[in-house]
Amino acid sequence: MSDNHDTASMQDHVRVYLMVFGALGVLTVVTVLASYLKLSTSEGIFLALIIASVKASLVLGYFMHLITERKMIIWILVMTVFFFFVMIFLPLISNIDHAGNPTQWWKVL
Amino acid sequence: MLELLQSLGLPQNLSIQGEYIDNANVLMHWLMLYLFLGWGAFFIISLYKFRESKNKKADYYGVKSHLSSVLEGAVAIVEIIALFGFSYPIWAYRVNDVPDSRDAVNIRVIAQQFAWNFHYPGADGIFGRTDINLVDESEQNFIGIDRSDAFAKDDIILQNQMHIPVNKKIRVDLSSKDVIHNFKLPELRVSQDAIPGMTIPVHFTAKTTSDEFLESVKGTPREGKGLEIACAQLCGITHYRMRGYLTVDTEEEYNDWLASEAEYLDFGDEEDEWGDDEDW
Amino acid sequence: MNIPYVVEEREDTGLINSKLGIWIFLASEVMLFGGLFSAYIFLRMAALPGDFERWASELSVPMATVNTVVLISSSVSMVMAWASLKMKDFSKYKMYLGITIFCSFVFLTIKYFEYSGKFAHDIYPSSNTFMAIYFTLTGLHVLHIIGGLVVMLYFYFPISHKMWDKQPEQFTNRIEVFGLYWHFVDLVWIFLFPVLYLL
Amino acid sequence: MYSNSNNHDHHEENFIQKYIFSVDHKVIGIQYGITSLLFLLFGFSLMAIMRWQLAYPGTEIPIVGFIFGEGGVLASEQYNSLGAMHGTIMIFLGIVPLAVGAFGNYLVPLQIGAVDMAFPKLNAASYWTYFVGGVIMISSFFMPEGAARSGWTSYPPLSVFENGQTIWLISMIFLITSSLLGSMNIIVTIVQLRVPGLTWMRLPLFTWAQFVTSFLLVLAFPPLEAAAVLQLMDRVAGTSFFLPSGLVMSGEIVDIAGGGSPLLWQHLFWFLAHPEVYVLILPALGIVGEILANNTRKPIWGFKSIVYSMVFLGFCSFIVWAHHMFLTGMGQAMSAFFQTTTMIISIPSVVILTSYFLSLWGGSIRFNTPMLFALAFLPMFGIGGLTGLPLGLAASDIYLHDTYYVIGHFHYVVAPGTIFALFAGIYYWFPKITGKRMSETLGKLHFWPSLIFMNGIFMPMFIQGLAGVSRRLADGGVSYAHASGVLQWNEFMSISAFCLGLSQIPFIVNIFMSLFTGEKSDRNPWKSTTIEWDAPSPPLAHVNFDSKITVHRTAYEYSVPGAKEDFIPQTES
Ligand code: HEA
Ligand code: HEA
Ligand code: CUA
Ligand SMILES: [Cu+2]
Repeated sequence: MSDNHDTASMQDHVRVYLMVFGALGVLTVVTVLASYLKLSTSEGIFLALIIASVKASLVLGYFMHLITERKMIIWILVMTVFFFFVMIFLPLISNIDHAGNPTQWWKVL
Repeated sequence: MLELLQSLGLPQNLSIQGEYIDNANVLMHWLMLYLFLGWGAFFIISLYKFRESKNKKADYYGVKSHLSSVLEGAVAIVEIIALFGFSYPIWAYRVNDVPDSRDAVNIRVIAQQFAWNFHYPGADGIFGRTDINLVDESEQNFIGIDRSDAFAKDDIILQNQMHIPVNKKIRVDLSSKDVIHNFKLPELRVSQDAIPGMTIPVHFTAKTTSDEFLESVKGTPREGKGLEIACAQLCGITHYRMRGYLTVDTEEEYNDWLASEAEYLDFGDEEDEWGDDEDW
Repeated sequence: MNIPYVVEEREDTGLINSKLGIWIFLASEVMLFGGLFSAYIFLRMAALPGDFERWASELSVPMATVNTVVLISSSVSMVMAWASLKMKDFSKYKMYLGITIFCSFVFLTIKYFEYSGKFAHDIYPSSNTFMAIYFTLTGLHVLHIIGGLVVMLYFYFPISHKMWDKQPEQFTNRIEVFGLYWHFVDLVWIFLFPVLYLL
Repeated sequence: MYSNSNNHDHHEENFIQKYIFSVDHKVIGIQYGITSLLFLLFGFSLMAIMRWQLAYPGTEIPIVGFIFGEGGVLASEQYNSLGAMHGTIMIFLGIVPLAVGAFGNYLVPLQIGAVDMAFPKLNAASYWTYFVGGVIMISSFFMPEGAARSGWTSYPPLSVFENGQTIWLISMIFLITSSLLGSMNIIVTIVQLRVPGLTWMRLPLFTWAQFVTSFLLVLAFPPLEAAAVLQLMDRVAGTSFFLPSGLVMSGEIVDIAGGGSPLLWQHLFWFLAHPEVYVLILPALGIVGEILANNTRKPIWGFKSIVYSMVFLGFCSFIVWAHHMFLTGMGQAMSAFFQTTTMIISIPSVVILTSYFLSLWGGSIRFNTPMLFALAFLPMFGIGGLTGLPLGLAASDIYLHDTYYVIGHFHYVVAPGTIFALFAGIYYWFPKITGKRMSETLGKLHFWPSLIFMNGIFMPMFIQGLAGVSRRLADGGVSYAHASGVLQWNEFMSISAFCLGLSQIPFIVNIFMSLFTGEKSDRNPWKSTTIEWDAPSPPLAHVNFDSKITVHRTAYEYSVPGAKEDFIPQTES
């Protein structure tokens, strides 16, 4: 990184890091608490993933400095995330959209 | 084109939907042939015309026309036709129009290393109970049929022998006991993976009997060799000779065959080979 | 030989080599864990309803919660270590790096108890698909922690400090790049925790 | 990771530092090259034994028969081993390391005017990881269980139960890691170390191809690594990721927890393996582009659309994978999706090939050995690519899936396709690498028989495939009635294969002879425009160039109207 970060601006950064730290701690507690709520499975999954994504964005954005990162890196990550979702969802969909039935061979349909 | 493909090795087609599959193949091979010949001619002419000894100085700009985009567009259009006109409908027919087991001759096929097991429901038209715990290879009970089950009494179970009637819808429910196999009837253009943990239906209608087929291959290297069920997925050591025999009968022959198999069953029942092993 | 853009940024891309390198590496890591997550979701959808939940309830949420906090703390101290170097404060750097190392030891210890607790109850990867994916995912994650730990120990002990004396900027860059890796490991855990323990 | 000490290149290096554990991209490139050519030869030998068996099933194998036990006859499990290992070795230990490891390593820094790769030590690590992976893979032949025998695709459940697979998986983990390290390095090098003036659209095609290829490797390989770990767990830890419940093997119920899915492996495997096939072809397309421009003495026609097509090809290659899985019971929507993407992806290939053909028009074509190989690549890849189309259509794939038609399809793209392009590259850059020229006579003696015999092997495969003959049959189809009409081709193909092997002798002789007695070459023997020809031949250790490089123009400025000579190097101001 370049030298234009002088000590003062670094201290600003540090303050942000500590705030993020606090937020992450709180969100962790929220995740655990949420899992005790009587939610249906899909709601539970949805909520947990939302919280996890928020936490992840905090880490990515602040600890990993992604919010001020160069375009090239952002593009690489966008592409990666796209393929990540392709890899997760296409197999799933193709498992649902399937001519066969997932049954054991000795079970007569 | 079909004749060309057949003269190259494509066996004659014996099933009704096989025609559609052949049509798709024919269309694609036309496309390939035109592209290949077109570009091939261009290629050879360019090489000849612009060889160094003839054309000392190259032309910086080269081709100026945009004919090539037209050609690329044409390829795209043929592909779209192939998709919408041929491939989607054929596939939809294949996976969505599976006949109900009452409208078709329903056969369960259970693959195993290295044999095909066929399970016919018998006269009652209902498959008897099978159970993994009853599998006993030494007793020849490969698919664990429970002969004490009322529906199982008349079930016909065979290994590597398959009979089907001509001109009737056949529905095969395909599964596997161990590894992935592929149920392939080359002449009927049928092929489907048999995957453990899954039962997959395949359906087809034969339009020629085995006898007619054998008649037509007289004088070719194929003479005297009937229809076979190949395994088209590597499944282990003797994958290469995992094969079953398929006979396409006329309706009458098929019923006779069913009856004779049923007779054999009665005999088996008296011997009481299966069925009483309730202590499992 | 002098490889350019090791310390100074390239003008048109605005990047140094190692920064770009680590991000590409992390992209590949996303796909690696993505493959495993894909397996998790795929198998979960195929499993009998309730099967995964039942087995997941065998896991210890308190231990994992503590571990989450521990890893997040280590992530903060990592970024603080780098910030200290930026502010040319080497002793603070050592302190923060020390904290990070300590945290990762704590994480591993807790993980050890988690694993051995499972084994004591005769729960192994072979017990069922949930446990299989649990052990594989967390195991791979633990391997990443151990790898990071090795690198951190190297940076903690004096052999690496020569570089700080000679090329402080490059040393700072290394810590930053390593930090990115470490945050990523934390990030993976942020997803592993709810996915395995809570859902 | 950094080599920043300025006095580095002054101190004397000993032999080991210079030639074995070197961090110089040129030495590593050559190491990759030699190793992968040896593996290629090894893969060929495995195939030669298989081809004997296919032509003369059940007869004694000449010369090497004694290895295979009593009678010297190949048992079917040995055939399966050879097949799986041939595929694996050719792809993962032969072509990819040659195309990316050797060519990429050696040429990318030179073509962008860099002193080395961005991370030289990582580069060395990549080679040595590959080397270890390769040794492990070969060692499996000597293990009590023998080599893997479930095909290079390693479909479970078979692969989980068959012998030899564990070593295969471990080796694959090494090879994947190696590729990851190497391709990260190439991306960073291309992005960061381009000399001033070398903008993206001025990059030569070869470098572009390497760039896209590296992204494919970085993003597609890790899922296979994950899958390999899962399969390894299935084998050694008794898990059942890929095993459903209720398996019965040889009459016994298999004692596992069950609940897994064999299709999961196929998805993860093909998620890698389809991009992988473009990894095999893109560098080849790049090499061919360079050589075509040089030997037609004119710019490549439609340079930009080629570049965009390559990028598009790379992108799309991630969303077509399930065209290998049509017959697993895919439903209507998914099969429609995957055949559509497959048809879409064929368009950029057509665009690239078309541009190459049109580039010939108006040229002043020289038929030297590199050019012959490059020219032969075009129709050969054309045949291979075109036969991909009926496979990509789910309807026609019902009949053609897993027949020799598929084998013919992909061998046309990789063998007379990629291998020819790589040969062309070797002939083309040999003077740069060694400072010696290769013999043209021997080169032509290599080219013509190779072309003829390649077609002799692979053309009949389409015939057998149309007849419905399955692949991976240890007896070549003798057991099956439907193969009886086309069996006679087996002998023809095998003899062609043996002759193909013999036709490589001029090549090997050529390499060694030229190395020792070849005519000295100057910097730019082909009068080429790209930057690597500005370096001395061979390029200087560690720094490559002896002058400062700046770039002023696009890559292929041949026969510029009004120019003195028929080429203007990129570096000329
Ligand atoms: C380098 C490797 C490579 C390349 C480039 C390709 C390219 C393509 N492949 Fe291939 N493929 C493989 C390697 C490759 N493949 C391998 C290894 C397998 C088997 C794996 C296994 O099962 O073991 C396979 C299998 C395979 C299948 C699965 C078959 C099956 O198992 O049933 C399919 C199906 O869609 C397919 C399709 C395609 C398509 C549509 C292309 C397209 O990208 C092709 C596009 C190209 C063109 C359309 C050519 C254009 C050219 C012209 C227009 C010019 C013609 C002019 C002259 C000839 C003069 N391939
Ligand atoms: C990149 C991939 C690649 C390459 C290049 C090749 C090259 C060849 N392959 Fe291979 N093959 C596969 C990948 C490849 N193959 C795969 C993936 C399979 C499927 C496996 C499976 O079913 O699982 C397969 C299967 C396969 C089969 C089918 C087996 C079966 O299904 O039962 C056959 C049969 O003929 C075959 C033949 C050949 C031949 C004749 C060549 C020839 O073209 C070989 C040409 C090579 C040479 C001529 C050697 C050149 C070497 C040198 C010149 C060295 C010089 C050395 C020095 C200077 C040191 N291959
Ligand atoms: Cu069963 Cu091959
Ligand atoms: Cu593919």
